Amino acid sequence: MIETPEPDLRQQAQRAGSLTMTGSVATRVLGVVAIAAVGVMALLALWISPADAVQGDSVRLMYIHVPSIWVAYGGFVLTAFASARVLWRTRSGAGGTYGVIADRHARRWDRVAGAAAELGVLFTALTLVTGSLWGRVTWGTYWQWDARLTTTVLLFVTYLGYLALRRLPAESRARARRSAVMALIAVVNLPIVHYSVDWWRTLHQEASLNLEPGGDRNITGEMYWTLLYSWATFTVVALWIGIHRYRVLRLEELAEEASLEELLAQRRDEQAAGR
Amino acid sequence: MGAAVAFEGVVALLDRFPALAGVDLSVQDGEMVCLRGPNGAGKSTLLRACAGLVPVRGERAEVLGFDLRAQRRSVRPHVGLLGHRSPLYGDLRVDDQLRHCADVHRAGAPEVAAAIERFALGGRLGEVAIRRLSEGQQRRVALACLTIARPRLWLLDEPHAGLDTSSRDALDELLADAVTAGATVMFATHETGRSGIAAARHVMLSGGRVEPAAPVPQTTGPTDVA
Amino acid sequence: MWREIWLVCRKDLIIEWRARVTLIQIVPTVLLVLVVFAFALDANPSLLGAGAGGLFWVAVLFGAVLGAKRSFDIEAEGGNLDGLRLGGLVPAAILWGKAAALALQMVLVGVFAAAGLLVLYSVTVHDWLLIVVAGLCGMAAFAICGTLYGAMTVGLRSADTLLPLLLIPVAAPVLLAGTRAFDVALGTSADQGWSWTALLAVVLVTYIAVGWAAAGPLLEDA
Amino acid sequence: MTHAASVVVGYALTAAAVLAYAARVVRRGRSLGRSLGISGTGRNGDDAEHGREDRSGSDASRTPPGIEHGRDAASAAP
Repeated sequence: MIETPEPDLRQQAQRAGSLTMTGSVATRVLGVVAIAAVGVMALLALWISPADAVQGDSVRLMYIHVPSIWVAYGGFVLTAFASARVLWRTRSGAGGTYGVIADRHARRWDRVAGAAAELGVLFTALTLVTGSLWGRVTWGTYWQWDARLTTTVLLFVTYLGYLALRRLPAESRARARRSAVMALIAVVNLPIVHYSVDWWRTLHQEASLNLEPGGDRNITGEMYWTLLYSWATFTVVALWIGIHRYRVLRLEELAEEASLEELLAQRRDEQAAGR
Repeated sequence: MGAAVAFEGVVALLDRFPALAGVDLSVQDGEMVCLRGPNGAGKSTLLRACAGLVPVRGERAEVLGFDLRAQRRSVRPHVGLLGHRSPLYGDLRVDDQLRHCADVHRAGAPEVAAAIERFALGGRLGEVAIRRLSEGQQRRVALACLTIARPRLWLLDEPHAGLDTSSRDALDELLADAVTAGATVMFATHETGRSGIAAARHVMLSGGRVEPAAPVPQTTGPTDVA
Repeated sequence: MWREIWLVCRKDLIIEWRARVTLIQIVPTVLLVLVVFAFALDANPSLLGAGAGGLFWVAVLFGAVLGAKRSFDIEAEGGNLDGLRLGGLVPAAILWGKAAALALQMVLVGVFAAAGLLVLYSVTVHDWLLIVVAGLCGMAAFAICGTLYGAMTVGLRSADTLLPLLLIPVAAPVLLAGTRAFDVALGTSADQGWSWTALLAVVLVTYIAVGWAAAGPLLEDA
Repeated sequence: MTHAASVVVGYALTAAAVLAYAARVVRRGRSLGRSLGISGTGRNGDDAEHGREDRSGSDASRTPPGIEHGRDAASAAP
């Protein structure tokens, strides 16, 4: 009896109906909330919150710089968690009678890892851009070997490598497991990089005003709330795109499954012809 | 004795392509089975699946008593697989390769000596780097490794391809010896009508599935209902 | 288990002894990188002297990438990874065997690179013990990371270009700590060299643990 | 590059990048949906069960209609 890995795909997709637009009631609502939140954030960050005494208006960059690195880290932690699930689900002992179901759950977590990593890379890139813009105004140069920015660059390159590994065509199970191992190694590497770079930079920190972008100085009042609010907005936006990206990955697999059905039909014709 | 291979409804997916789409096959210990069928019928995948190298699903998938769905790795030491490309290290010399194979399979010096003598790999040939050997010689080294490993289940993928008649007979004799020594042999070939292998049970494979038992084609012609 | 690790390691070392790829190709390449650095920095002795520790580690990192790729090219050649698996070898044995062999070859590369450093950049070693310990830790860490990523990209079509992209971000902390430790050992900076070496050791131990965990998923399947 | 300019550029770049990525994802989803021939109007207000689809994992054993049972196919054909 042939069990295609994803039972009764066309029917499932049909019933879902919405998959064509990868939208659904949930994502519609989330989308509206995201847009509203962004509107309010722009208002808050650009006008209502005060300019900083020292940095002037450039402090407003902090409201997008800090949340984007937080969301990026969130994405990578989610990727690591999903990868651990993938490895657990596809361990050789997991075959047995649950072969099909284990495989389906593993692929589901693999999609989560893929979507979360892509978002993580996007927001890491934004962190770098806003960080260097802030640096241009504060330090006078686009790039300064500041511990935080250096760690972010390494993070960015590491996960670019992860996305490159995911894109390589390979047997889906092996690809999922391979990407999962890489994601876990990358997450173990994060603290190592962070600590070594911090230690390297703090030893050599010149005496100059070392205002880190979104630095550790305790900020209070509207700034604090604006920052918190911006972080919430970024998370909602990231979630919204993430769900859509997850569903697109699912659609890509449905497309592959559809071609699988034709292959199955061909195989049966081969057999009939072969006799 | 037990069944060396017991497959029921086995499915193996190679990146979503159903290389094995519901295989039902049973091979007893000490039997010699010849897998036949057109290219792309899944012969190679079936052999690799029996060797525990491919994740499989289905109602029953047991080789040498090991359930392939759960303990795929534990069947591997008892199995010998010879694919199209013989698993040899081009930079190693012939004797290095044989010694490495013996150590991995915990074989002693006598087995190595016997294999060297049987496949005429002794003397100066021993010091030659495998990369510089001809295709036939490399095949002999791979078969020597297989003999040293003494697997209970021999899995060979088109071993006769490219061999001259004397080598073919030597190969058939080797397989026959293996069976008399109690091993089970399964080999794939797409050549039709190999007289020397009449003793083997023929299994037709096409479209990723095993044909219902097509008896060895007698002279009476196509009376059998496929 | 140790027997299997030694078998795989011995096999790799014999292949190296027969083909001598590391000795004849990778070592000269690393020395060439040291020479090319001098061109880039206009052979200015003070500059080269100051950067000697760092340039050493960049050159050796380049050697590690080549070594890791070579280590798994020999396996991908005849589908030999299946051969090892069919020998009943546990994935961890394959990984540690190859990592040990790569580590020994990296030490070889390191020794030659250090010799090149002393000659080409005319630096003097103030603390031999520190330079040896930091060097060994660094080489071992490079070997383990290299083997992990070599196993991850074995057989992939674009493994040549992907391996450096995957390996270098992970090797960056080793390069950073190694450079600082070497700067102290060569007397170019008054840092706490031994604490940097301690960081190197921590990274090494971390990657030994990662290796144990990742061996199964990486090398289990065909 | 005044403070205000850097802020404007920063916000503009961020917005542009996020929107571009979101657009690419949704466009890809729409083209895949069409190629899969999944009909389904844009409006799917009543499709509340979509959420359930993700959590349904129970129907793994049903055989897809298009593919008959392995053994029957072999014996049915002449």
